[in-house]
Amino acid sequence: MTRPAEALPTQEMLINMGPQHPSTHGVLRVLLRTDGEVVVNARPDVGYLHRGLEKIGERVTYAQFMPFTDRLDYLAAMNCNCAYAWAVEKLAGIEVPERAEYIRVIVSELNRISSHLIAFGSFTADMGAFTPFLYSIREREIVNDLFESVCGNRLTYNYARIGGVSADLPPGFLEKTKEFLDYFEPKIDEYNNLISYNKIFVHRLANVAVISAKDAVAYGLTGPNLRGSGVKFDLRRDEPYSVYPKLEFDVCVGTGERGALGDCFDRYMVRINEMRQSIRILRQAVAQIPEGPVMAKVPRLFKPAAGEVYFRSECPRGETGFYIISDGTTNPSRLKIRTGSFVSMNIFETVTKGLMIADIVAVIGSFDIILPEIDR
Amino acid sequence: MGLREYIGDIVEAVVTTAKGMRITARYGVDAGEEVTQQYPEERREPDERFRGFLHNDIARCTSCTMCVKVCPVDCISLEAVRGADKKMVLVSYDINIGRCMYCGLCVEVCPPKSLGHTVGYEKAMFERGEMVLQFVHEDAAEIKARVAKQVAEAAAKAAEAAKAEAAKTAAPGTAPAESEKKE
Amino acid sequence: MEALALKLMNAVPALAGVPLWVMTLLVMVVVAVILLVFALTFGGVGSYVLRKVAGDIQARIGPNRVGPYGILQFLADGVKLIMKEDIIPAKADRFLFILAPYLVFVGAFAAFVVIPFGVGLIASDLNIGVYYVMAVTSLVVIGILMAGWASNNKWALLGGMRAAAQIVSYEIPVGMALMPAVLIAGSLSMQDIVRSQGGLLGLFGWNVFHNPFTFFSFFLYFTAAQAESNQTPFDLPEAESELVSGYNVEYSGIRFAFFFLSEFADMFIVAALAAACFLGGWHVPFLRAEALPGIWGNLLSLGVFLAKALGIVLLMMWVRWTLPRLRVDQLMRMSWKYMVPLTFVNLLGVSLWLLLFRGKGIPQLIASVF
Amino acid sequence: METQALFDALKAKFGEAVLELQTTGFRPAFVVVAPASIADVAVFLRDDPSMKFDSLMCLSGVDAKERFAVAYHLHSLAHKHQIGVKAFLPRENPSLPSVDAVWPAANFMEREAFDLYGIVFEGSKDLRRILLPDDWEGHPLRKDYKYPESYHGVKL
Repeated sequence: MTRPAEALPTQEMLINMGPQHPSTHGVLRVLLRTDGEVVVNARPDVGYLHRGLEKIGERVTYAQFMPFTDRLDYLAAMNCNCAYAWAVEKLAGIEVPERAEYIRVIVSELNRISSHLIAFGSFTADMGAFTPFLYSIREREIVNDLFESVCGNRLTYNYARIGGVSADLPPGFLEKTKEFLDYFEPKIDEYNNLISYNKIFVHRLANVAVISAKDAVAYGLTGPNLRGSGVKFDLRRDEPYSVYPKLEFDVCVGTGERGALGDCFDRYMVRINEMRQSIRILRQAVAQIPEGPVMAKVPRLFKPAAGEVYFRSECPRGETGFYIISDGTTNPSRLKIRTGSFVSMNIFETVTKGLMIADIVAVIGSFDIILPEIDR
Repeated sequence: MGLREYIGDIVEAVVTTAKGMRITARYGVDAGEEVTQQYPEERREPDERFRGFLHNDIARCTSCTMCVKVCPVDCISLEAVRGADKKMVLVSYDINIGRCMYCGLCVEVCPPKSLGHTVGYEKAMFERGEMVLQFVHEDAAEIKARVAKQVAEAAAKAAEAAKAEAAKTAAPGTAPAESEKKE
Repeated sequence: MEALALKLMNAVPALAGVPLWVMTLLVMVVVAVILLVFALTFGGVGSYVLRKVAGDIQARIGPNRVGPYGILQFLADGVKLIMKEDIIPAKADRFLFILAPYLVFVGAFAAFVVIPFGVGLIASDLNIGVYYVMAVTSLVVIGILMAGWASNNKWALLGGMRAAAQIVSYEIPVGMALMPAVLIAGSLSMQDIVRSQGGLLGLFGWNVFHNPFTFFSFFLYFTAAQAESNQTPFDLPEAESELVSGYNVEYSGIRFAFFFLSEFADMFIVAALAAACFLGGWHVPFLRAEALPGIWGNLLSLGVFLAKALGIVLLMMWVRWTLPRLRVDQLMRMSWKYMVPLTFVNLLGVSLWLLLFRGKGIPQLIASVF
Repeated sequence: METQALFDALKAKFGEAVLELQTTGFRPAFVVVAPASIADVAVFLRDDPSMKFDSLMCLSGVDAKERFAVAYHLHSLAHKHQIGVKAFLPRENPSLPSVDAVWPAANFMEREAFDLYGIVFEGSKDLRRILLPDDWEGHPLRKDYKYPESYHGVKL
């Protein structure tokens, strides 16, 4: 016996995912319109963490803004510090001592590893496997210890300065870094065996939220999200800055090894492989680092000449760009921050159509967004 | 889906699960892998560069207000009056550690290096108002009164000296020689 | 029960005057209380072990503050849950909301009746034992669905619906995977199934070694039963990273404790069934427990049975802390495309084996050669 | 492609709509265009084989004291060159055509500029406030923004 459809009316359901939800990585709110478990539409609503960093930037001096860049992407504060320092140095035309540049590259790459570790760990926790998360936290602690010995803090480093870095590396730091690299490198294989190639895990990620290379470029995705779609573009290689031209590394791209090119699994694997490349960069940088000063001569009353600069650097979550307009005073006239996560959220609504609720979690995890960077 | 693929799927699922379980079992059996630090009993030694609570050694502080100017979040408040010897005397020096973000910019700019980080990081309070570190323990009014008195005394002394000077200049002759002797 | 009551009345002269039905009722209540205490204790100790295992696997320590090695943690948790405010959402369906946790617990607890804890240690050796467990544990799904619906929360509703789909789907592979044991024993009674595995030193008679098909049967049962009792990787109804906490998201205090306990009771039922049907139940290896004098046989077999069951519980926890979670459509596909056909093929294999070798397993065949 | 050549090509194509080239002190250099023609310029920049600016790096609203500006930073993956495009707007009712049909990436950034500067992007597929609450008054990144005393009865 079949019933006419009218006898059993169905209705779409509106669900509020977040701002408090275990796997929205902070205070992201997603308005889900679902047909049972199938998502009809998922509209992200950001801004719960808006602190007006750009407005603050116009109020404080160039040097005073440095601690605020820690609060952009708190999992990769070193990268944000350095990106801001490079941007202001480009604006004011300051030459940075080579040792300082090497130090910046070393701490940036260490921070990239620790950030990718969190991306990996929280992603697997979202997928229901909690154990890898704690392993990744364990490894990250070592990086935090290293950073504490360098700059004194474990999360908000405030290490880079305009013209260099705040302090030289402490004695023994390079040896400890090497030790960490030797310890960490085999762990990546362990992660791969534990979870990356697990059948369930692969099935959860393969062919989910496929983004073609064309779409990825058009939507402005950057960093691992762009490379996951197979676009070989890395600012460290394509717009080299600092001492990256002297260092050898491969640009990891998605290969579509377990599904369509540009799916969640590819984005995930790019991060795993990038950790290996960071290890490679670190080994070279540690071997090459010269002696010398770590701070250029910068006047205490720092007033860059009037002008505009847009500088972007490769952060773990895509490019972090600073658009700084100087009017010749001590404060920037405009300080726009372009972040990878903010742009990634733009494509979210498009790629999540027709997925299941569980996939929404996978997509958020695979973009590796972080809310302070989105809301600024 | 062919039979080969079907069985391959099952085999892959079993093999990858077994691989993962081997790793978790190794950690489960190996007791030496534990990395937990049992916090209140076990404390890790903060590094010497650790940026904990700020501390101002007020004996060395020159009240130059560099730290106040450089602080991005305005958590340092400083009040000073000019003392009798033309140097600034601290009346109050408060750091609101509820606002402080431990960026360390103030420590870097401090000319006499009187401001520094301690390794302390534990501070829980019941009221937000309590989260203010006060470094001058004397009452502000008292200091002001004392300094004002000193200044007034000094001014009076100076005025007296000036008067004496004036008197000497009024009666020239012996006075200049006397002042030279003093020097 | 009646038999036990009669025995008691005969043994203790003081009880001779009590009517038989009163005595039977008394015995029933006592047995029920013992089982209840066991189930609650298992829930508590199980949660402690679960966390300790998690700690070991995750390079942590786990609970270690309450009591020596943190062993009293579950008491602290229990006290906390009892003391907590009991919240019923304003828009919830009050009656169903209150009823649901008890229904879930009853569903899980009722299955304890036919668990063969040892020689003669079974609350009621029903002649449809296996069938009874299958039927009674299905009650859980009604409770979970009720909880999900009555909470008036969309996450809870999704969790309830997932649970309904999942438990109903996995009922079939679970039943089919248990069938080989029933076929070999020729009975649905749990004690009969256990007794049929007693031969050959009490170790090689186990059904899991009977023939290759029963060996696979064990793993198929283990997988399907994990899904039926909502354990990771099949914990979709709870799925804390997707559905926040699923069907029990609105529950707090003692009502939540009931869900929590029934989860552990379910876990034990699954482990106990696996031990009884595949791992020789209470049979002690290299020893005949039935032949031991007096109460020793009972106690030894009880200990062995619990050890086997707890071993399987540990295995479940180990799996739980290793694997990620399936997606809901993959879960269904796994049931209908993989588990169901495989269990059917397996059942066919076992039947053919029994037909071909006249009910003898590989160890028996080897033994018969010598 | 050299900045000057790019500017000349744009000038040849759009004539009066392309106003000036800002080079000294500007990295990357900016082509200033009339706001009304921004969408056409964007399509040309994206599709012309010698330009191929397929990615919009950044779109920012700017408060240039007496007027507003919208700055577009473009990058070409194919040719690996960059250019900035800028359009100046009056302080009263600033509006210009949206480019989110050209680069979908523009949508969120346009919403941000709308939210914080009050610049209206005509023809945008979804122009709502993004970072601030929907009922927020004023546009905080304007230099003449007055900080509110309270929001929904909560003292700020």
